[in-house]
Amino acid sequence: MTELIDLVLLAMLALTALKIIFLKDLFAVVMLFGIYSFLSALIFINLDAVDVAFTEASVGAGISSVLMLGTLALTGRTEKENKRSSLLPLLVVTVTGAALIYGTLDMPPFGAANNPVHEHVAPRYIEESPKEVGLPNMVTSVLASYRGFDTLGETVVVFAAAIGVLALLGVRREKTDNVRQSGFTDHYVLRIIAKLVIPLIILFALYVQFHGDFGPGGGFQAGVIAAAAFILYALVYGLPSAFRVVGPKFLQGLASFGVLLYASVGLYSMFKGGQFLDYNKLAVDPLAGQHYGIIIIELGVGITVFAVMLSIYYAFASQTERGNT
Amino acid sequence: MSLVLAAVCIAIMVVMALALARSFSSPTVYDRILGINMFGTKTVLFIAVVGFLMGRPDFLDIAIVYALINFIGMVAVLRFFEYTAPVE
Amino acid sequence: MLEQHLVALPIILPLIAAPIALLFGRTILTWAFATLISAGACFAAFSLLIAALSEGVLSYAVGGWPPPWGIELRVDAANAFVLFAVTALSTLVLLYSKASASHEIDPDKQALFYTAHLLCLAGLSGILVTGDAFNLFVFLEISSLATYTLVSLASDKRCLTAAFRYLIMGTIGATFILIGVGLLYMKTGTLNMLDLSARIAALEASRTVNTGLAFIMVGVSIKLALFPLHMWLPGAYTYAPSAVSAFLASTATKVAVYVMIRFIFTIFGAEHVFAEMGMDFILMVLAVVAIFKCSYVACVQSNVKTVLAHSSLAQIGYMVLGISLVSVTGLMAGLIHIFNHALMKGALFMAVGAVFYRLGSVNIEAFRGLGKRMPLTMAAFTIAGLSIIGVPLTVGFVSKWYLITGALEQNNWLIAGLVLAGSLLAVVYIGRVLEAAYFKEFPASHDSKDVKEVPLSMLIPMWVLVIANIYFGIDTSFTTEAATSAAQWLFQNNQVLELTP
Amino acid sequence: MFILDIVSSALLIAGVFFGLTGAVGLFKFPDFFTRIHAASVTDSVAAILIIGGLLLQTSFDLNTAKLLFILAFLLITSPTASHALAKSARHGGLLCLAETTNKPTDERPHD
Amino acid sequence: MNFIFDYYNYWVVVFLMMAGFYIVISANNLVKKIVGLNIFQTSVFILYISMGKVSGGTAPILVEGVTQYSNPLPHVLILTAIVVGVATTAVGLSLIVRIKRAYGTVEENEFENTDDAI
Repeated sequence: MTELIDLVLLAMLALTALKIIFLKDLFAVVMLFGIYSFLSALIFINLDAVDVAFTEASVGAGISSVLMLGTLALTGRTEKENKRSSLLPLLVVTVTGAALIYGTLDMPPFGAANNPVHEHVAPRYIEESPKEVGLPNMVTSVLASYRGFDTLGETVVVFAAAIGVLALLGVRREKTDNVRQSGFTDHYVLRIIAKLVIPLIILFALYVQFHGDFGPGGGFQAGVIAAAAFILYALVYGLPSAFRVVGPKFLQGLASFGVLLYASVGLYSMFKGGQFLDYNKLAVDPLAGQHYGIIIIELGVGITVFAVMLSIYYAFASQTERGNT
Repeated sequence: MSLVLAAVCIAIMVVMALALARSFSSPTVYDRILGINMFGTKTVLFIAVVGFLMGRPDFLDIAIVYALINFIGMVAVLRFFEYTAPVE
Repeated sequence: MLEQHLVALPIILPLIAAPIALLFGRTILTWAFATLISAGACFAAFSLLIAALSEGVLSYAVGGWPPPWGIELRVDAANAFVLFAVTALSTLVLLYSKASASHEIDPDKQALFYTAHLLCLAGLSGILVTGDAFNLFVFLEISSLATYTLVSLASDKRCLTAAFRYLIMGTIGATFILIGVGLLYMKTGTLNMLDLSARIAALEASRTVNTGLAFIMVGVSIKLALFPLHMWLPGAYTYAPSAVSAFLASTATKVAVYVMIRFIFTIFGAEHVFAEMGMDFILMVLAVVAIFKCSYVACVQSNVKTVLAHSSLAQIGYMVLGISLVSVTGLMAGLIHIFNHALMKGALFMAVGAVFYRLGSVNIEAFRGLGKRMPLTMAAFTIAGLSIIGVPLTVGFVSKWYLITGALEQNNWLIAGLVLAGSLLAVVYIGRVLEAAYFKEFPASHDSKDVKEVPLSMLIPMWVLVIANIYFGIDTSFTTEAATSAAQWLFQNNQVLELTP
Repeated sequence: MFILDIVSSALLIAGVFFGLTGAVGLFKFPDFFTRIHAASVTDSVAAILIIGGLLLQTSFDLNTAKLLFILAFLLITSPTASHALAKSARHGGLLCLAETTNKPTDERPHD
Repeated sequence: MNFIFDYYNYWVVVFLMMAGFYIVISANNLVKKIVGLNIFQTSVFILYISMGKVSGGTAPILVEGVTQYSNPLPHVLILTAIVVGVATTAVGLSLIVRIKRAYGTVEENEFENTDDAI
């Protein structure tokens, strides 16, 4: 069954990718990219990567698509005809693809349990992490503890993206009362439903944040979902109203605070005589230390991601609203 | 029971494929959005069914995320679509 | 307590400082803080270099998890040497940017500029120090994202397209590296570099590993702008703010060269890459083509920053040539050139930035008569330019000397001759600028009162680099000792795996 | 237990049936507003039936609550989205079949 | 036959990667280039996740009575990579917005005259 689903989904993905190559309507391209993301997330579920599916669905289909749509609103909808020959790109792609196919011929077979990948490092994660780290979700254990430095890097990447977007677009500061009322002013049903749905989304984000140790989810996904709730608010009620709820300046501070919260765990463990990010030293009992450490760093990740995603959206949306008034 | 679930799973995939086909080639741009919306809601159901089929129904969280993102994406499409000048 | 964490300090200092720097309200505070942090990282890197030279390898298990399960930071003579060059240049460039950046960058965005600089520094240090192949990708992306931001901060609108091109190429390169690392992981099941090398050596010849090697080499070549994949570099260096050009030209590509050295020598093993795959020949041809093609292009440009950017491409050719000689001397020449080129290109870009500061243009026309108007700046440019050419008593001579020695050791007269011929082209492109500066009259149309020496805060870092150019050209003991022991270390293939898998 | 399974299967199959009819409707109906009608109504029915069928498989734990949450969420958002889409289409100048047949065809907005 | 079943997944993934890569290098519109970049990266993610799958295994979240789990390490790596991808996308898109304001176009062939082709 798994193989069948896998095959059907891959076929749909291939068709979507082909369609995207030939479409000139960029709006449709972005929407199909959303579908591509959804489909690949389905593949991730089917291949047991539930946490990844969670992230891909909320990031790829959610945030990325929304940002692309916001850009399109400024840059126009159709791709112009390309007069250059497509022979050279085709050649490059064929050579690269052929190299990869050549590389696959020696690969360990798909799904076999005795592949080197499953026999060397991973067994310790699977067998020992419930004892060493004490969480049922091994992905969270590896992410937050064994490879916690990667995750710190990931948080900093998100922070760097915020720096980049702010440096490029900035968020204009202006008085909120002389701004044209934007948002869906005449979609009454949408306005009421949004009011109903947003608290549910935030509730769900909190659940994802604190349930990530036991099920799929964690700080990153929770941050994205919470940001999505505010993005929905800004979409429906307009940017000025959203600025009144959470201001852009406050978000900048919050983004820094999240990274610092994460890093402070590392510094504290150094202070306690361990290595950087050694959670065992956070409490007398190593397991309890791991638990505290993971909760705090997941919170840091969640805060940073929430703040960054929302301020990136603000930056784009304020450009769009300025560009179209 | 798992036979029924498998059959349901395949049938939903057929519906998804049809919705995808609609969004590939459609008479108006709104039909495209409609196809994509339908694809999204069917995906939610698909994940729910697959969760039961694989015996790990605790992954329903992902179905919730899909439902949320589908809705938000839909609103965003409509919102930014207002801004873009219609083609031709 | 700090000695114990010395290995981690050059990364985590700037990493933690970046979000703090954003919180300062005033630009001058942000600048002072960033400079202080960079100096701290430089000091840590220097102590690391001393420790690595005396003790060999320093390893640090982040999170207390032993490798390969956790992430390992690993410092040996080679990366400590490059790390010291990077952090030192970062500090000097930060000192320089106080006047330069406040002149060229929108006041609202200067705090973001210093934050991005710190992030870039953290990323570069991370790439150098980490011992984990995937962690390298993460830090690569931190530094790349910060670099795109830095490049796009200039006021010239052409910086935007340059940054975008850089972003597209850089991301393709990073994705290629990701594919390559994935293929290696698939065959070995590990990500730790040391563990990878042991397990790859144990494997029989495998197409998957070879494909992984190819993808990593192509990805890294994009990042280091090796000849056919260099299209992003000239635009990015030309249109970026002067301080950014100086920083990137002297550090970013050097780090990528080190990554290439690391993948070739510590992961795949020189034996496998060169003897079995013939990579040395490919690299040597590309390097020679890069030296001549890019030096030639540099000779016909009118924008001096573009000239220097193409000269950088040619100098990268020399470094790769050193690697492709497959000998301790060749590798040592490559490593020493990483350090030396950072010194000369940093000084050159700073001098050009100083000209831009006063004249608002970096066209070769703008340099007319500056020998009298801005004597100190042009003297710095001259000395650093002579160093690029490879005149004795400068660092450029040292690197070329070892490069030629390395070629002659193998009786490869052709390469030795080509290196000398490449230097002649450098005479042409540096000479054109010097001719304009010293032998042409200052145009009367300019308002002559405004054209004078730049502030001391720009001159001092520039002259520190110039003096270093001369000092390390005369007293070569420090650099040659460090580079030789680094090269010998990289060539030792009997590194016993201290892990118990 | 056996009866529960049968009821559950029946619900699931009925749900899939409605889903399929909706998808066919996407292709077969003549204008956009009839198509959106076909899609959105069957969407809701299919969601109720399929999730109802799955609910019978759970043993009243967290999963039941999640399923109910999904159902509630879909029932709120799916019609809203359809409504907003139809409204936007109307604002964008899309006409229904009865209106277009009375007018020259070239006024009909195309994609 | 076995051969195909062992590798079909990787082959389709290679096709997807190359489709994305092709869009990046051939597309004329900068937004489409970014879409292509995302497709390229997403396909690489599928490659990683494919190698973590164990047939008959289940998601790496501990449950009673299950001993066969898929490999959690690729999942962790890809979580990080997805975040990196979205960060790059955000910066790239904001560059596009600025390019549109500075040049009035985001089509690659319209830059050619001014030596700014991307």
